[in-house]
Amino acid sequence: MIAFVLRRILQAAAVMLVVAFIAFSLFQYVGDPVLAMVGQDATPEERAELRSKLGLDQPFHAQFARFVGNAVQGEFGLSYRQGRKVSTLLEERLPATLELSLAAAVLALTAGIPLGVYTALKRDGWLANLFLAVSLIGVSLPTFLIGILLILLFAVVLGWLPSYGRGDTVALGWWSTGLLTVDGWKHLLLPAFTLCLFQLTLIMRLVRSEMLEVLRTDYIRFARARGLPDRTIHFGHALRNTLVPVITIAGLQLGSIIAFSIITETVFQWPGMGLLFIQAVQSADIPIMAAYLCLIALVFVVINLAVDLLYFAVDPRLRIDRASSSH
Amino acid sequence: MSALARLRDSDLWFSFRTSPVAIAAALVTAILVFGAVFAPWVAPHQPFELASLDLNDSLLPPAWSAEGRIAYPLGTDDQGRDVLSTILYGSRISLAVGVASVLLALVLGVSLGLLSGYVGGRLDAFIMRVADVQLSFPAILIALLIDGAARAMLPRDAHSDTLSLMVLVGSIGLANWVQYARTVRGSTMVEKNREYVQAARVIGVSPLRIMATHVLPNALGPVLVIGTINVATAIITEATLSFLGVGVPPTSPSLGTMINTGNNFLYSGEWWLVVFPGLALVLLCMSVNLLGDWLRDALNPKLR
Amino acid sequence: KTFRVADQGDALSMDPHSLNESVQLSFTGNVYEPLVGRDKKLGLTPALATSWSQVNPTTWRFELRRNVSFHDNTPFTADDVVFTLQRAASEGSDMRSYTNTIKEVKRIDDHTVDVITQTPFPILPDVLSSVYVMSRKWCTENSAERPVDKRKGIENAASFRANGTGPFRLKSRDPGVRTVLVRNFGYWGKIEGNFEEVVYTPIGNDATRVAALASGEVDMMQPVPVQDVARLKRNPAIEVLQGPELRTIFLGMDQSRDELLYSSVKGKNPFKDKRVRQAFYQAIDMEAIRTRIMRGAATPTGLMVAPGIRGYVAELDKRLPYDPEASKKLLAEAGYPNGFEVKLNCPNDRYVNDGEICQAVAGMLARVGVKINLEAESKATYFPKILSRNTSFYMLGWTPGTYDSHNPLNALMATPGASGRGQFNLGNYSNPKLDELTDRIASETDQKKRGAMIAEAFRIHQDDIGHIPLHQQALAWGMQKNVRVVQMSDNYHHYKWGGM
Amino acid sequence: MSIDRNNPTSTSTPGNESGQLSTPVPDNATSGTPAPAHGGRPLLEVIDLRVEFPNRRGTLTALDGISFTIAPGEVLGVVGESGAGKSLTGAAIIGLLEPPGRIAAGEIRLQGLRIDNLPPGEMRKVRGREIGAIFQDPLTSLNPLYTVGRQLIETIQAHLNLGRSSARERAIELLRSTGIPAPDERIDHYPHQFSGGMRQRVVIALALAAEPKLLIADEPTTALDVSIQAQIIALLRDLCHRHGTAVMLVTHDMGVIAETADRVAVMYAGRIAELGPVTEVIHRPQHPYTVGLMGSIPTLGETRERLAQIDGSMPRLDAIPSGCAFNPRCPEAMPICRSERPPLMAAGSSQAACWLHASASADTGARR
Amino acid sequence: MNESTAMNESAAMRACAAMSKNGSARAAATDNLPLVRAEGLTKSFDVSAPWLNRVLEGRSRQLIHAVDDVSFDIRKRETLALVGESGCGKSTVARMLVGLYRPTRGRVLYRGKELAEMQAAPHGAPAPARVQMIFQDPYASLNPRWTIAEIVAEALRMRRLLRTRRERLERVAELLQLVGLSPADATKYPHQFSGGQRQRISIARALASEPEFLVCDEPTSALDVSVQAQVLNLMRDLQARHGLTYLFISHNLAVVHHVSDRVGVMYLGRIVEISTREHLFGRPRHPYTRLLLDAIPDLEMSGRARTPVAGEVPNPLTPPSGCAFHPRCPYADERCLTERPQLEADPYGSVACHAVAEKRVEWA
Ligand SMILES: Nc1ncnc2c1ncn2[C@@H]1O[C@H](COP(=O)(O)OP(=O)(O)OP(=O)(O)O)[C@@H](O)[C@H]1O
Ligand SMILES: Nc1ncnc2c1ncn2[C@@H]1O[C@H](COP(=O)(O)OP(=O)(O)OP(=O)(O)O)[C@@H](O)[C@H]1O
Ligand SMILES: [Mg+2]
Ligand SMILES: [Mg+2]
Ligand code: NI
Repeated sequence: MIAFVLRRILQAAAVMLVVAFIAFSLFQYVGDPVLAMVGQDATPEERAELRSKLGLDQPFHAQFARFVGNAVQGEFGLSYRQGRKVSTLLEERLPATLELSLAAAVLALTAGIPLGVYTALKRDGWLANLFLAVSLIGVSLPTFLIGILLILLFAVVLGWLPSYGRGDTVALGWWSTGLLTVDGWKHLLLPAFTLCLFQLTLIMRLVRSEMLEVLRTDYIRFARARGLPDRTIHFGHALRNTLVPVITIAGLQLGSIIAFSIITETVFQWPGMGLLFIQAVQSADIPIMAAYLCLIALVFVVINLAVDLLYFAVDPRLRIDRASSSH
Repeated sequence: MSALARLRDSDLWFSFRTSPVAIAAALVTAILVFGAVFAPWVAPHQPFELASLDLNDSLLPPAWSAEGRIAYPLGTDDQGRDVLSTILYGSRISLAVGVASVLLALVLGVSLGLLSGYVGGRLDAFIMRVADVQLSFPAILIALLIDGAARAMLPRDAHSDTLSLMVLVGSIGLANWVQYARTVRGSTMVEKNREYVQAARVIGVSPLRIMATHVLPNALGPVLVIGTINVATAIITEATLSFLGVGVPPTSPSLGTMINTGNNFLYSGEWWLVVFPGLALVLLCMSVNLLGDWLRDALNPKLR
Repeated sequence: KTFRVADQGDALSMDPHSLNESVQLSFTGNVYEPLVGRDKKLGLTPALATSWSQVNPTTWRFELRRNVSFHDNTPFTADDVVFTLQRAASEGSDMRSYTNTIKEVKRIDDHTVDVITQTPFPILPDVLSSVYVMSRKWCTENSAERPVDKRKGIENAASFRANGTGPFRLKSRDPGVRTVLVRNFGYWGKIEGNFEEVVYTPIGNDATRVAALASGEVDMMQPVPVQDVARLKRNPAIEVLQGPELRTIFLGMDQSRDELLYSSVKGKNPFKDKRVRQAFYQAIDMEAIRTRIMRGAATPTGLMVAPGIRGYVAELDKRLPYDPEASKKLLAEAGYPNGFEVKLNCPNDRYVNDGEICQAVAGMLARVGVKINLEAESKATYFPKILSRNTSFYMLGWTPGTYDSHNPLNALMATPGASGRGQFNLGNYSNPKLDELTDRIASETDQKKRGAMIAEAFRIHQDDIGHIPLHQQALAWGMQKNVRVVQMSDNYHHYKWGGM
Repeated sequence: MSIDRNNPTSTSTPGNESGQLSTPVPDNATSGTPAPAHGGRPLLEVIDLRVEFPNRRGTLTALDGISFTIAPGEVLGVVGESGAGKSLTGAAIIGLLEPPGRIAAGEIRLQGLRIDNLPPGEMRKVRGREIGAIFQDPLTSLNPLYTVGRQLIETIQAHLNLGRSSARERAIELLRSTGIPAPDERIDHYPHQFSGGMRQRVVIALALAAEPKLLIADEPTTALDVSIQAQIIALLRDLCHRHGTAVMLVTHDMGVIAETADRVAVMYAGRIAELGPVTEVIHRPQHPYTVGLMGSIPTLGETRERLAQIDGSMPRLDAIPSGCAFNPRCPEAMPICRSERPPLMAAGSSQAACWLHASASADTGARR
Repeated sequence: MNESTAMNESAAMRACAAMSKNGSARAAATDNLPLVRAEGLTKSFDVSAPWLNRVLEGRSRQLIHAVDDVSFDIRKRETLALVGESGCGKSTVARMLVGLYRPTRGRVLYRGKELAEMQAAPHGAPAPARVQMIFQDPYASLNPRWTIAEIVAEALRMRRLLRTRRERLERVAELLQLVGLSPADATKYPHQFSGGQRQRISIARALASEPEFLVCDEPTSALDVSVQAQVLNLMRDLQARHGLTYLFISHNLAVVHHVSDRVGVMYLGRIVEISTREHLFGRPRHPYTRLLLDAIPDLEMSGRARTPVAGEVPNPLTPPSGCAFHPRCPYADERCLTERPQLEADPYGSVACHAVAEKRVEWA
């Protein structure tokens, strides 16, 4: 167990290093940060001077080594554009993104799993087919369009919900949360729904197909043959086995929710990291981009680790060590 | 039995014939694909021909409204392009991007997956680690990355439209190979231990040949399903990239670019700019998705 | 009254010297003040200096306002002025192009300061209207003696806190999310408006921003996307304030290379031929662009500066007529009866409908036989490219930061040379006569003579068709009916003049 | 009855009751309802069962006119080629046909009560409580995510009104009775921690948890090692014997049948070819198919150059020849075999569905 | 399958049967040089946990000794059977014999030449074409997407025996007839055949490369007894006609009794007893062999006294010390616990058992 976690952590470190390298090296080539940093009237000499001061004229590997060294300490330097610590900037934006993503993930899971189970159990029911059909729209419409249509409907036409931002937030230490105010919840609703729609559809379809598969297994048949009640069979036996593969996908999905929040945050002006990132891309703010990528990778790695540990909880076959089972 | 007769006799054809949803989806897909492929002959105007555009015809509503003109059945956009023609040409580009990027991902993923699954060992470990790293980034992010890098690094004198299309295809394709690789690797690992593969080895068939003739065809089923569904995803990814500002050039708009442009006119009353391309996109993606769903179910013996 | 305002972008920093960019200067201009301010018509007006005069050709004397204190209640003195000008000239400052003519700043007494320039510098007061005064004491205490130094990774309190003399104090700042200003009740002057609090929110997405205004979540937002103006105007609760902006949008052409980088013409440069430039000019139907793409929210221009810039000459502001036939003829005369192919570089997220304008231009040129390969891209990649002059045909917009014609002459039209001259003359247009005039304009103190020289320079440029001016885009501010604000053509927002 | 009671309620053993087993052949041989063994009413009656799978080319009749009975405590062996319909018969009895399979005709009666048309809720109470079932693969029959104990306890609680702790005690008892060492420890283990043989024991324990009167064992040993097979069969026989449970034992292996069953049903292409006491069927097969089958089994006793073989293969269910399903392969086929389907008729002390016995139904042992 | 092929098939079978009758009765081989010889074959699989786990948990490498020091000879025209329970290493031996696995130790000699040396192509043919293999699962051993002609012709193509397509198709037809199928079946797909027919196709494929040694890994254990009889008969006919040599793997002793000349019994990777069929079945000596014989359910219901051996097959990862069978052996003593018995030859064959060597065991 410890060895397993350790190995995963080592692997994660390797992954992180590669990601750092990619992030850093790729963004070497996007845009010219110097341009974003000075106004239009600066002279070429001033630009060149700034360039050398930023170390942008140093050899690549030296820049990268410096980058990694700092990144390990959570230090990504100052934003080229804002002149503030990237770590602080991300820290400020992190709560917003996490709250949004979490809300979306919870929504996707709490709606997706029951819907998936329902559509699997009522395979030929009209309501189940309706759910399936509607869910297809979820994956056939681009997220940004859904978001904008939702704003149009709920904010402009109906005026029920606010159209942008996080609303009132409450600071809990460095964490600012919108979950403690009514206004915050109102603001959360539309973006979270927009963000979760795609993942909800995926999870629902995944649960459905896994469930259908599991319902065909011998142990379900045997459970029926023992005369267990349907509820026990469906929710005790089938669902639990369905969850094993669902956990992996859902884990990955949670990660992509965070990444997909780029779009949602752009549409809803949600002050999270995604918005920060896309603004950084637009102005070639390398430190922010690099930091964001590393953070996303870290989130993924952590999620993957958590998923693996969750497996241990769900699937007893993994709990004992390999030696005693031959397969 | 001829191949055709065999097809007509097959379960696949039967399950297709008896599924109204599949038929409807296939029909819609066929119409859209036909319109896209034969756009130059079908479309009433040539929206990509700049010289034919007249700014003074811009933003006309669809033909049935008061100011509409019969020459522009679905109205015109802000540059005076006929919306219907642009949708036809645009789905051409969307489909091209979708299909090409899926093909790229497929070729890359399938060959890496085959290699990884068949050779195993260190190579397998390496490829799968790369896949892990890649999986750490969602497709959109990767596409953003590759697109940005490619645009900045590639020489600029190539014709920019085709180049940016290629970059787009490349970035969406590269972002998606992992799925295929994993699937193929999985089936390869199963397949390579199948007895008929071993029989072939005993006979003395070379590994490459075995991979190509024995392993690959049997691994292709799920790949096909993923591929179909990914075409829809790729089209949406392209649209989203356009939304984020790194999509296809506006002079030859794809459905995504059109929607993105149309977005800006959502509040100003020119609804047709977003509704029609949006409808086309949803129809296209939905029917492709439905086809993929159907194919998945039809190919899954367990669900029969 | 709390005034909620949304803008496309955010001020990147609260440090008024860190970036010479209009959003930032506009916003910090509510907290900080320059020596010389601008009135509602952009004319110079006393701000922290009550009067100024030229003691000799290279010395300007400023009499400072008395009984002014910063938001932290330290009194404003000449020391602060000296400090500010030093700070603005220091490393990391982005205002150095405004201060690099200054040789020395002398404190005469507590309320008098002399600024000595290297050469006669007639527009120093105009230039100083962009340099906001900071408190020496506060900066020293917060180790913000210099604008932030990104290289050393040292943060700077001034980039997210502020202590000025202006009509509003900075209450809270959440970069990219919201920034709150509150009224400074100890302000030395009169605050016409009744805003007690200003909540500033950047909303980048056009549709969302419009939605926020339409749903009443903000009191004002800008810019209103031109296509939404009409619809919003019809909304009884909303008003759209439109007016000309100082920025001039124009097209530039590479006129120096012997062969264009991106063109089908090999071995020669068609843009060296004035007939070709004129053909391009006359092929563009600005009226169609104005009505269709800009929906009327633009002023086609024949000049490279807008009304409101010192040196603007109304008589010269005439476009050559739109005439595709003439254009074709000119092309044929120049040896391109079938036109040719050239690439047009264009941003798509910088100016109002920039991408659309370029598309329209491409379409119009196509009609006279010129095939345009349009490359529209994000400003992040666009500007590095064209600034390295890696272009044959490009679009640019320019607002003279000094509100004076010398600035565009020097930056856009003069032959590229040392110390920033012609730095944005990306097509390397060159006319020695114009260069000479530009030099003389810089140090001519007689406004009348200076005006004549500027007009002369513009005429030369116009004759040469050095650039193809397009239009001045219009400002469009959307607001709730009950809001009153003063729209300045430099797109600065002065909340002290607004009310509800 | 509790499982730890050692003296069996039923005293029937193959040995001392073999006389009874071959008792009255019904006077009307075509009625398809053989007389119950053990005198009284049979535990299970299957009457003219037909199972169909509607598919796109029409309807596939997988079981056609299956009739047999099982008496309390009796072991009925069901043999036959793969695809002959052995498993389907079992599945039909406990009502677990996979859709679209359905019972198209016939009746299934348990202690006289029809169970083939019970509503799902009622049927659920029959399953496990009245009829238990064991499937082929012990690895896949157990839910890998739950401990063996949990699966046992929930099964017990589903049928018997027991508290948690007493259910657990009973579960441990069950495990012990199936010969699992240290059951109070093993009860908290997961299926994967057991070996194949032990898993099959657990499956048996589960099937017998609520003391069903009938156990349907569908190839319970096929997935196991040869040496374990013998153990499991012995255990099954022993347990059922002690509890008086009747068993329908489906298998390929004639040897297992020979050792275990009281009577045997030989199935061919969805029909019963022969049904009779085990010694009779093995030593005096009446149906040509059974004859061939017996001849093709290699035995240790004799050394033959070639095994007897039935040429050809069993027809696909969608292409069953008219008349007797076996006629294309039958060395003794007569014209009537091609046109008319033979019902089960008395043949010696067994019954066989073969026209050869139409005339000589009284002439026992007429042919070998 | 339709009726006409059924007819064809049975006709061919009868033809075969006729041939086998006048063909030599199975000859006890007379060659001195064995056709195939296995010398100390050993195969271990590394199933260790990843390196880091081992280091952290202080575990050592874990090897499964799937096959441990197995030696035997097979003479020409002889059938050697290997029996033993699941996982005892039968298939591994088979795979080493055809070159699908490389032995960890030991070697396979084919006509006195080392198999490894005969494999000229670096990656190519793992086995000389004269050694072929038939697999257990008839459903998995044919590529479902190929026609029968393609499947059978693949070997012909690989061996480059026949150049043209026509020649190959003709040969395929011949082969199909040989195994009792109709040439018309060549254009069908595997799913159109029953298990027994598929196994015949596998045999046809194996015969295509004209082998003299056929390794049959449980060729009938997935088949019904009646079909099994068909396949076994076919194999025997082919042996008679073509002088084939078989290694026959099975866990069904009755089948083994039917087909084999000599029998090797494996337990946990080792051969515990090997002798002629008569001796092995007549006088089984190793306790495990007896256990296996006992486990065969008796059709005759002879009421033979059984000694039901308790216990489970041990985990090959942690094989018991000494004699691997000792935990289940009724005759085990101290010595069995510690000392591993060697295979010792005696007049009846070879046995690896202390109890037998010490004559502690009586045998019937
Ligand atoms: N779901 C189904 N759809 C169509 N046909 C089916 C289905 N299930 C079973 N059958 C058919 O019913 C017949 C009997 O199947 P069954 O499983 O009872 O055979 P079996 O005698 O148990 O064979 P085995 O020994 O292989 O288990 C088979 O020929 C099979 O083709
Ligand atoms: N490729 C492999 N990697 C690791 N272990 C293996 C491998 N192949 C076989 N083994 C192990 O080697 C042992 C012997 O396997 P083998 O397949 O030879 O047994 P077998 O006697 O053929 O069994 P069965 O009757 O089930 O076919 C088993 O314990 C198996 O787990
Ligand atoms: Mg079965
Ligand atoms: Mg094996
Ligand atoms: Ni195992």
